[in-house]
Amino acid sequence: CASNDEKEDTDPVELVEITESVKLREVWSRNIGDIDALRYAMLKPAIIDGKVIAANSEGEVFAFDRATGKRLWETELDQSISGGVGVGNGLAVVADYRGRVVALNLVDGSQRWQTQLGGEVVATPAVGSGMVVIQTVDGKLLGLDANSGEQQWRHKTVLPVLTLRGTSSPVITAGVVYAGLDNGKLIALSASDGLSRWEQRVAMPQGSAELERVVDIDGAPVVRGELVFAASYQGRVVALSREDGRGLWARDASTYHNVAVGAGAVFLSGADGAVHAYNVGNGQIQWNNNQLLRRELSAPAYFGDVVVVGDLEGYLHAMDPTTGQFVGRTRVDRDPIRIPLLADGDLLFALSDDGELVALRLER
Amino acid sequence: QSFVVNDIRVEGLQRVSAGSVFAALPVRVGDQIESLDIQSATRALFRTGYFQDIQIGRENGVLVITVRERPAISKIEITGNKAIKTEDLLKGMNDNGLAEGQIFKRATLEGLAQELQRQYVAQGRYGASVSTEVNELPRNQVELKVVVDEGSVAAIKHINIVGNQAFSDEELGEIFELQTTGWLSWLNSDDKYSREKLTGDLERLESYYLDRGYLEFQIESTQVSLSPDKQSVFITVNVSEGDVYTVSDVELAGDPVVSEEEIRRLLLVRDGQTFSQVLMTTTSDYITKRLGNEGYTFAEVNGMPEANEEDKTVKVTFFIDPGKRAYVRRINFRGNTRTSDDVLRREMRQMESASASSARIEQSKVRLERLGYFKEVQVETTEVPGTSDQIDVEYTVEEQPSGTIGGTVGYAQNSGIVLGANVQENNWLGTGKSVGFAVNTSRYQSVLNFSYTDPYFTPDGVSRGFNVFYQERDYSELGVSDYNTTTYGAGLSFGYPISEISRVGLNLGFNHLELSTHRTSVQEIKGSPVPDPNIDTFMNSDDVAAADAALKNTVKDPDDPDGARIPDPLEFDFTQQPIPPGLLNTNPDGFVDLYGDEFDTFSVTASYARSTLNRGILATRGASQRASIEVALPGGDLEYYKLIYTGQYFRPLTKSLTLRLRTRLGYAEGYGDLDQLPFFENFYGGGFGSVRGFERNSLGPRSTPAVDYDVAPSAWQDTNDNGVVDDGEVTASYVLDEETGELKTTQLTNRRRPDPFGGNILVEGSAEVIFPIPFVKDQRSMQSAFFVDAGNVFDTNCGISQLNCYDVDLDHINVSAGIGLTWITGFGPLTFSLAKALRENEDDEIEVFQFSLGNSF
Amino acid sequence: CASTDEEEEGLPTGNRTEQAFYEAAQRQLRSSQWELAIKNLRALEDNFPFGTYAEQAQLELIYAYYRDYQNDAAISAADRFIRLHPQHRNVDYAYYMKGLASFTEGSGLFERFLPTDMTRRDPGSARESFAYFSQLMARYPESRYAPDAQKRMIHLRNLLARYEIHVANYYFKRGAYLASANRGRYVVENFQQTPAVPDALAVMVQSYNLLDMPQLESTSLAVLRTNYPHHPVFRDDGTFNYRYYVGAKDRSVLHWVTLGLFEKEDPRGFDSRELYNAEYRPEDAPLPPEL
Amino acid sequence: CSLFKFPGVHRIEVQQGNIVNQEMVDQLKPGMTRRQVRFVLGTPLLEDTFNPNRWDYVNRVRDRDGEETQKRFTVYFNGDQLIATSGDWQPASWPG
Repeated sequence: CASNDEKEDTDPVELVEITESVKLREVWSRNIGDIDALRYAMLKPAIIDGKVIAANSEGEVFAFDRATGKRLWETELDQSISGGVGVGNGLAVVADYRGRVVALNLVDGSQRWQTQLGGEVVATPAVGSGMVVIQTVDGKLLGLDANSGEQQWRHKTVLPVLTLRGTSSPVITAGVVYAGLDNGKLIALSASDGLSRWEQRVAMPQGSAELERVVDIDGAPVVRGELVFAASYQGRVVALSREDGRGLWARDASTYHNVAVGAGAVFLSGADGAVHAYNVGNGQIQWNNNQLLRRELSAPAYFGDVVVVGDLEGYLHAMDPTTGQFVGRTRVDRDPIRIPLLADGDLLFALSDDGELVALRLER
Repeated sequence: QSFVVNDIRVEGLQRVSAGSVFAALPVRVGDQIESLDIQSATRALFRTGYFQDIQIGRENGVLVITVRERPAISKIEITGNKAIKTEDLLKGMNDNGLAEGQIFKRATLEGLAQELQRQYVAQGRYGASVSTEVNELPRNQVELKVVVDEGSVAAIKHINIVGNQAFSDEELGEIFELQTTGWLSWLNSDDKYSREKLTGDLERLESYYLDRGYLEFQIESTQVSLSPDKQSVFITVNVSEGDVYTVSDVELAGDPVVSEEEIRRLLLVRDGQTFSQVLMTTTSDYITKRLGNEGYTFAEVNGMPEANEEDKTVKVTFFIDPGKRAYVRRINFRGNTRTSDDVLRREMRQMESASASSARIEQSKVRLERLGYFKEVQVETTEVPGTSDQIDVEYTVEEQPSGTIGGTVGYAQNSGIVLGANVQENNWLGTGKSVGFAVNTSRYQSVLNFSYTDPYFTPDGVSRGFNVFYQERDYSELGVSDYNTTTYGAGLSFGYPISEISRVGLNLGFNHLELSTHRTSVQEIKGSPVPDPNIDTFMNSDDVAAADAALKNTVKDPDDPDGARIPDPLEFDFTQQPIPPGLLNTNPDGFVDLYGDEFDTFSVTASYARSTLNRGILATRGASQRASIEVALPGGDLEYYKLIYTGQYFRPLTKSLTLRLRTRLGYAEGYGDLDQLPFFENFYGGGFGSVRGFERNSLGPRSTPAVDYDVAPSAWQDTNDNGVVDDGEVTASYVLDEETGELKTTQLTNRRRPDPFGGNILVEGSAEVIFPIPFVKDQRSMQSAFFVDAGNVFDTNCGISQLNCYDVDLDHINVSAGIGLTWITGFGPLTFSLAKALRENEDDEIEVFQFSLGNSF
Repeated sequence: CASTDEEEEGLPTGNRTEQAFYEAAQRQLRSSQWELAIKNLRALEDNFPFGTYAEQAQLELIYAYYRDYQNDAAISAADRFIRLHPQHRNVDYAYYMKGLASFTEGSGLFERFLPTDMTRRDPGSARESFAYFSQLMARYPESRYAPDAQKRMIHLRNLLARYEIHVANYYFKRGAYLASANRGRYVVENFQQTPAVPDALAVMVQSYNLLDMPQLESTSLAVLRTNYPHHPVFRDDGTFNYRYYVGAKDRSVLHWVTLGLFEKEDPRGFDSRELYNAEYRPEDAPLPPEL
Repeated sequence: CSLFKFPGVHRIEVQQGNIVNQEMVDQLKPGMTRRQVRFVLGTPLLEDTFNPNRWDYVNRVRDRDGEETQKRFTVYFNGDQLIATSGDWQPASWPG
């Protein structure tokens, strides 16, 4: 005899009517093949030297001309890919579930080196300062020499019994590696020898049930100037000083994506589907947009002068950075947009879970 | 300021009895009390837990206690729970004092909601949420509402083992109980994550490697992660295999009690062999068992591997600690409320006040199971307090019906009123003796038989039994070859064990049989056609029609004075020729013709039986076989011998499937002056316990129905000229069929198919796969199986006219396949079977569904 | 989700006061409608856990379960009463009923109709019942139920002692004389004043004789002779007949003719119950005491 | 049992009592307490009610063919002290 009125609050909310004041125009799109979304593979494309490098789960890596989408080269590896694409030092680096890492030459996609790590990789490798840094699912950070692929150092952390699927992709800036961990901490290591420079707790596990104590940082940290921003699940979003990790500000938040920084604000797409904006200086809440609840939003991107997020039905929503009001919406594909968006100058790149790689331009 | 209490009044009681307040109050009427006592009284009343607020005041000498009772719970409602049943939840709440009528405490409710949440997470239901609601009701009562949203159980989408080179992911995946969602997951829910299952799987993974020499195998880390929507679970296991170790040498340490050489024979671990943990632990078990047999039931043996990293070898040392020799003080039995104590005790191989032997204790348990009186037997040894070397052994049994009880009162259209009672009880009044008696009468048979066997005529298990029977049976009603028999007789049987698992038997029997045949008895029993003495002429078949017509118009007989009418000689000129010798079947060769119809026989049967079955009824392991030879001794009217062999063999295929092979072979032959097996001793086949899917006893040779010579009227007289033949005056003659040159005959019975007659050779076998019946918890009294039966009845000297009768010939074997079920009920084993005949001979009668009460297949 | 009427059946109509439940239960108890009485008593307890009738209802619930052959339920109801009201005036009734509920002799369907000798069957429930009754005797020696409990305890002790002798007789047949001696000794040491003691002493004498331990045999024989001179094992001249336990001396002719195949020659062992066994007739269970 | 012997009836071996050997017996010293004797010889299976001061270690075996062999060893106590032994074994170092 129980009534089931409270059933609907688990379905994605309906989209509201909006007046479009801006248009996200598709410039080109290519289908690059199967993306293993079921197992949350992280196949984020990368842009370097005018080229867009993208990889699919079957082991194929493509390079397209950034402006026209013309395919420049394609390499087929005899392994799957579950973490990619790290670019830098003339290399494009991918890795798979069994810990095999392959580095290709950016210029023609030929293989530079290959190595075997001891862990599953579902994050994008970081390339910089002559090093390739990869984080495995069980919390190990491995530093490989960019030219040879030999492992130089290893940093281990002990993780809680239960974590969220997905691992934070490390970021290398000025010889320092910043990486979020599944135990809710942000660490900074020196890229060359992996020695720890500082370590800061982003979120504190609370509650007695295992589930309440999950505080993963699954989104990549974002470095802007002297600050580094990170956000955790069921925890907080923080701004820390890049030098010594001292906390500038922190606000309660829950997300398993990276944040975006722009227009004096930090944008965050919450696990529950709400989008928040915090003042970059003091973390004050500037606006919340609750019109996309439970639509499994992707990481936000600050592109042109709008904030864009993707959702589970392949829509891209553009919002005014200062008010959070919708200013534009376009549908890129039938399948979800889970992989983080990529803003690069005048083009915005999105990769759907069905392998549709789309480049868009902003039109007033 | 103290005062004397001359009365106590309690106000505000609604549901608590004044009695329990007074009982808890430390103050009595007439006490001298002051404020200190009042405080202790208040505290005492609070401790009862019934009251929220207590005021104690004084009204000129009267102690006034005003209380406000804590609300009692009037109703508890739990909604939305499926995985954890409401009764369990209510019981959980009841145990912590939250039940209808109890005092409501909010803290316990909160604690309980959290405990429930934890239970759901433990079941892998991460998405579950539990909320509680308390609403006030009049008369200081509250109603509790617990709303549960169980969410669905997180399914495993990805199990990834990293770092394994020696074995492939598929190979390792198979040892895991946890699997990713597959097409059978809805049934066995193997894709539902739970921490215990994962720990079990990791242990299995570790022993898989240790059993194959990877002594240094390590599970470095295990990562369990959950998808944001809490619906999918991802498991990653990082392993480092290390190298394969080989055994360098094997040592024994401690006191081996028996000769070292004998212990060495038990070693499964040998030099040069790849190290294997399972071989090491199994060896330790073997040595422990061996010491147990020597009386050292407290022995402890464990193998210690010492690894040598350089050359990747390992030295295995077995430390043997025999402990003290143990003795059994007393053996007790539990659960035998029907079976008498000595019936169990006589199966014991272990004595009281004797050296304990784990082998004998275990063997005694198996012997109890083989009795077939018990559904389950458990054995437990407990140390006698105050001694370090004495144990008591306790066997707990669960009795089950061990016989068949049946009664039939009814009317069946072809057998008339049927009255009958039969009892076959193998554990008569719990005395272990088997008693059977059957009385039933119907139109076609009346049976009376009594059998009695005492398995322990002597303490060593020499069994002695006897049976008496009287039986009258009319087979024509039964649809088998039209004859009746009256038999009576008696038998005396002995049997004794010649080893732990095999017995020999000897039966002496006397049997008197009287046969009476009918005209319609089949030719094999009573030869036919039988010539009619007063017919001595025959005529050609094509004259018959004309003769019949001619006889119609008659004329007066000129030379008969009173003018009898005779066939008109002009038209009636058929010649009835005399019968040449050899045309008539003068020497019928039916059994009765050759050997008469009354027989007294003395028979001796010797048998050998060997059984290692694990249970008396519905066995699942072991094998059993029985061979017997029955000889009807010379001097009796019948001389024949019968050889019968039955065997069955069980072999477990998987954890739940068992293969059962069964065969029955029979060969019988007459000897001396009997050159064929008496037909009533023939083997029959088909139906339960034989080849299912075919009617009972219908396989093999058919009988030839009785026939009689065709007769046609060849002359007659109608003296009184009324058109009707005078009585007795017809002269008839046989009819000759020109083509065959034989006298024509017609079949007497009109049955479509000739009746089964049996044969002197029986060949039968069946292969079954026994599977557990789904959705049934107590499998101990049920057994179901897919089966393929094959077999047939043959005969070495088939009558020329017998259909379906062949000497042993494999391509005449009948085959059927199907599914069968046996259920042990209070009335005896109830068996069903559904079978499809795959190969049959043209005359066999198919019976797809068969059901029977009394004999298990 | 309305409650069906058959759940209501037997419950008092009109407003459900404590009084109404109790009276309905009393009527049903008197007319031995045990199920309905149980339903009412439990409803009374649930709704008025601390009412005036609560304790009495719990006592009557034990009685109702017992009469309804729900022995385990009766025992657990009694345990609950003892736990809730340890000092209650009538708590001895609860102890007594626990003993009665496990005193299952003659209550099972099988034993009632078919002649079964309980002394040869599973002694487990007899031991349990004996333990419960001895708890009652220890705590409340002057309880009104003590006399009947005492009688039942004696009967149980005799039953347990006789069981030991049956086992000893089997071990004679088996030739395990140490086992039979120890079974005899167990009776002498644990079951004094039971009618099985004379047989136990005879068993010990016979066993020691077969083990040819003359000193041990003589001491046991002396005790047997002084206490039980008329035991059937003694011949008229008072000597111990060592063939007594084997049984029938004078074999019938049939026995010789059939070379011993016909008659079963089970040794008779010792069973002098006719001589020493006090006949015992169990009484019906009493109603719980009025408050 | 019956006069007619069935050929080859399988009988079971019936063993009774404690198993004692010379090595155990040699460890006995006069004056030992009951606990010490029990530790050396094991718990006696024959402690007669009416003869508390002696423990009998009987070992009797009737093998499959019915052959009976019996060995006996008795220890005597005065209170808690071992004073004498008798039977099929003699403690080697027993004084006198």
